[in-house]
Amino acid sequence: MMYLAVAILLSMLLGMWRVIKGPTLLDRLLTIQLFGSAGVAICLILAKALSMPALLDVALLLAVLAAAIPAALVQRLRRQI
Amino acid sequence: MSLALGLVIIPLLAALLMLLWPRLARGLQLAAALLCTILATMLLQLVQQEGSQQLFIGGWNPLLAIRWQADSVTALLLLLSAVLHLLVSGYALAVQQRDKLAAAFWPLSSLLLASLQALWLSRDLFNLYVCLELLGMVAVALVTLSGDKAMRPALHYLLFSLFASLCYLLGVALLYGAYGALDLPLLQGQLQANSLTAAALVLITLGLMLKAAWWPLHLWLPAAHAAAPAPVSALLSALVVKGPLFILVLVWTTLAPAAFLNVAAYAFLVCALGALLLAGVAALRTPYSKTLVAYSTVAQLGYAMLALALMLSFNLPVFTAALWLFVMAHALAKAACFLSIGEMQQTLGVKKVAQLKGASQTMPLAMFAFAVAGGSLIGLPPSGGFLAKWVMLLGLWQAQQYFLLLVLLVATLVSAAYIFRVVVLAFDRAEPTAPDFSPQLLPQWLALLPALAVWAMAFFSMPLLAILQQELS
Amino acid sequence: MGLLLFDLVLATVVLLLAGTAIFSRNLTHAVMLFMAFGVMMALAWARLAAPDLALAEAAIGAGLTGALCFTALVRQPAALDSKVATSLLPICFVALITAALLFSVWQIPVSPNPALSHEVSVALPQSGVAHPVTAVLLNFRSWDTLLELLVLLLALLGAQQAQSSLTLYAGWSLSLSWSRLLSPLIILLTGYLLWRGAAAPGGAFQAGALLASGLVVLRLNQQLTWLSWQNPWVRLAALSGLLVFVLTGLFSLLWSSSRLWLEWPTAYAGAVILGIESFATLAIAVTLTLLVVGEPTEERADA
Amino acid sequence: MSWLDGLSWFLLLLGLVFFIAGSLGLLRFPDQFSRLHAVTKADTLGLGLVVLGLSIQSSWRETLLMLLIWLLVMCSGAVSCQLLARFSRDAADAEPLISHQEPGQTANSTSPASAPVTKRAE
Repeated sequence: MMYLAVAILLSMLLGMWRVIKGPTLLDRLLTIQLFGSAGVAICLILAKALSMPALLDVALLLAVLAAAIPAALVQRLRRQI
Repeated sequence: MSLALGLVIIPLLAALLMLLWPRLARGLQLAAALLCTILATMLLQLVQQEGSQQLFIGGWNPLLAIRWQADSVTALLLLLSAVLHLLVSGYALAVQQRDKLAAAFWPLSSLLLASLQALWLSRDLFNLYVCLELLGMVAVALVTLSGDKAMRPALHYLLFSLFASLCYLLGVALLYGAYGALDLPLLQGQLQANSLTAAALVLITLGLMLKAAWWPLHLWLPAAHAAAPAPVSALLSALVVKGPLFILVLVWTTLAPAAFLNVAAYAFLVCALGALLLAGVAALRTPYSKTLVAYSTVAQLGYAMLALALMLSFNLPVFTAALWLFVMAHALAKAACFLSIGEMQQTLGVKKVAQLKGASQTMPLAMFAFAVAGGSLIGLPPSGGFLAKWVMLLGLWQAQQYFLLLVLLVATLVSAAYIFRVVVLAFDRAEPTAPDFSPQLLPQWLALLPALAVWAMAFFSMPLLAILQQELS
Repeated sequence: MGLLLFDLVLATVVLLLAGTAIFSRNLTHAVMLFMAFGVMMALAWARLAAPDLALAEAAIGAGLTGALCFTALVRQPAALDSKVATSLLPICFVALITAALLFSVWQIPVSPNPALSHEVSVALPQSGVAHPVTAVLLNFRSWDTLLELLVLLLALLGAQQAQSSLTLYAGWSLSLSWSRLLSPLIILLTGYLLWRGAAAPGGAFQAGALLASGLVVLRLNQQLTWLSWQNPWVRLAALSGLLVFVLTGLFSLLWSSSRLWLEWPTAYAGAVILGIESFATLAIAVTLTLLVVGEPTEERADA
Repeated sequence: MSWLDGLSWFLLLLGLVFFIAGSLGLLRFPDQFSRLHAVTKADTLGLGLVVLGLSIQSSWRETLLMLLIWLLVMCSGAVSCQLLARFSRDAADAEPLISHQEPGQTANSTSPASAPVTKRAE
């Protein structure tokens, strides 16, 4: 089970390259999105592998924040056109 | 202990109410300050009669709970901070219209008092960290009251303060990991002289030295204290840097294993000499009057370091007395210095030392307050500063440290030089034409009050020494 | 084996993110990397079987810090490149501290002092809650928690001195309805975390941070226009946690049998703790929201 | 029970494949909008498969919670995909203040809101 988590972690690491490379702001925001959903997946796997159901709450919190934060960021970053 | 509790809760509640109803702020401030002073006096009496008091918050046993302890040193410090808060609040009330003091000053200064009182009372390593953090946050918020020009120094102060807190917290975490307790009296004598303890103590000491602006780590202090409004500078220099000093003394006198004491004493001694001489010279060279007073704080803290170093290496009760006398005398004198310099700066509109020429004619009372407080900083009799220095000299004589006697003499000369630099200029009768402003009398009198208090310390030397000796016996 | 590999990869990723965030020349990149770092730290706490910390880190590190940093960032001038510190002195200082830490960490006993955890488990039945973390935070060491609430309030008071106005733009209808749709869910989840806190990981801080993120999203979409420090009711909400805490303490001081500060009678301890936590959640949420959103003076209603 | 376990592992591995596909898409796709699709769609599907795989091995309560999480991520993926795309489209019209192009290209921001800021930068 942990190898699965490692593999997802490595795929996140791959995506991280986009933050550095860019070239647009959207690409970087996308990486945050990726970290959100993959983080939820890893949290779920951890909850199973460590048999700690409390980690499901952490995953739920991460999911809610992954839903709320892009809406906030986009609104904050908007400019007058 | 309900007295001690009142000392913390009253300013805290007052601050919360001030934030809710800003209109009531000034009345609440004065009432809380008066009440705290009365309670602190009562607590001092109680401690003198019945010995030190203890409280375990929540009534749990010492391993779980946070311990409060009011011994005679704590009671004196509680009284000191309450009195200074009262005096500075009085000054702030008198000048708030003219100086356009921000409305946030009242709740913040009240919270400063609450967090200081909580710090003096606490005997728990983690609770002390929380108090330190609180103190740092209040101090930074108070510095920012000066507006945009204070943002940069305030931000530096914040970053240094956070880094220092982090160092302290790491040290505490190491100790907790190794010994499984946070309560100081429980940990007393438990620490073994191994490298883990050494690393923890080094981290704790570095953090606290940074917070207390001890000599090589003082770089944030002059800018921050000089940028703040006068009442704030007075509170910061007089009280805030003493909080970490208090914790440092607690840690090294109760916690540290005996094998480390000598090394630590030497390190503190080097820092003390650096502070006394180099920071004194820096105060002598700076062109701005407020920065001069701020550098003088760094230099004067050298005496406290020296006393701590001597306490650790000689174990003579005289040095403990000297340390706390220094703390009190410096707090009162420095408050008077900042208030009087701030008053002159506000009325005359000058920032540089050189522009204070002839100030003794235009603002005689403020200049008098500065001169009296400066006399205490130098150690001229009769004053609290003299008393502290005298006790220390006695101790040095007893311990036969003639070299340090000489150093103390040189340090006195340096501090005399920077104080007289201002005083001589102010008494210079250079410009006979009267300027076109009318200095207000009331703020000047209020600035004089702490100076008179430090003067009065000399007359209460016997009871003060008796209180401090009671602690040691 | 798999666990060890996971730990190694996670530690590498965390260090990598931290390093790139510090040495990134562009502040926007740094903030993004820092947010990713927050997610990774939450996972690290989850891996270390500390769900309380994982919840807090997820809410603060992965959520609000990002919004806070971006709020600071949009005030910066364009194309601002931060200078990477090249000064050797701080690096040496930090290296020294790291060395001291690494050196001493080996000497910490692997199994911690059993006296304290034994003490906690003995006292737990009298604390009114079943979760040891909550018992420590709101009963055994509630004085620390009270002061920490004060620290948060002070952060807001300090930040208020520095705030300049920022323009808020009306959201697209999509983001508006999304935030409205999300808010009942967030309120529900806040209540869940708060309620769970008595028996399982969760509690006032995590719940407050979550509620704050919901409030931030709504506020940024020009909803909740009354949410400002000028409004006395908002001030009351921001102070309510501390006020209730102190007043409950005074109440226990005056009316409980032993007359001790912050001592909750065993029979009512659970209810008292839940009450304090509810108000603390509200206070934390409002304070964090004001900290992130600030006091916009100018609002624009364009689409 | 072994075929259930086998199914669970199959789903988990399939989820992993989608996660990797999403990351590869983010890396390799030519323009930002296609990259947007890669992340928001592939990862959501990947999470869904992981949830399904895990729920075979879990109690019904945990399954319910995980399905709720998936539902949330699915909705938020759809919405934030839209939001991000709109944001990017608008930002492409008017150069954003936080620029990621060459510094010389920011000169065309003439709007009243951003004018004082650019002045400060000079």
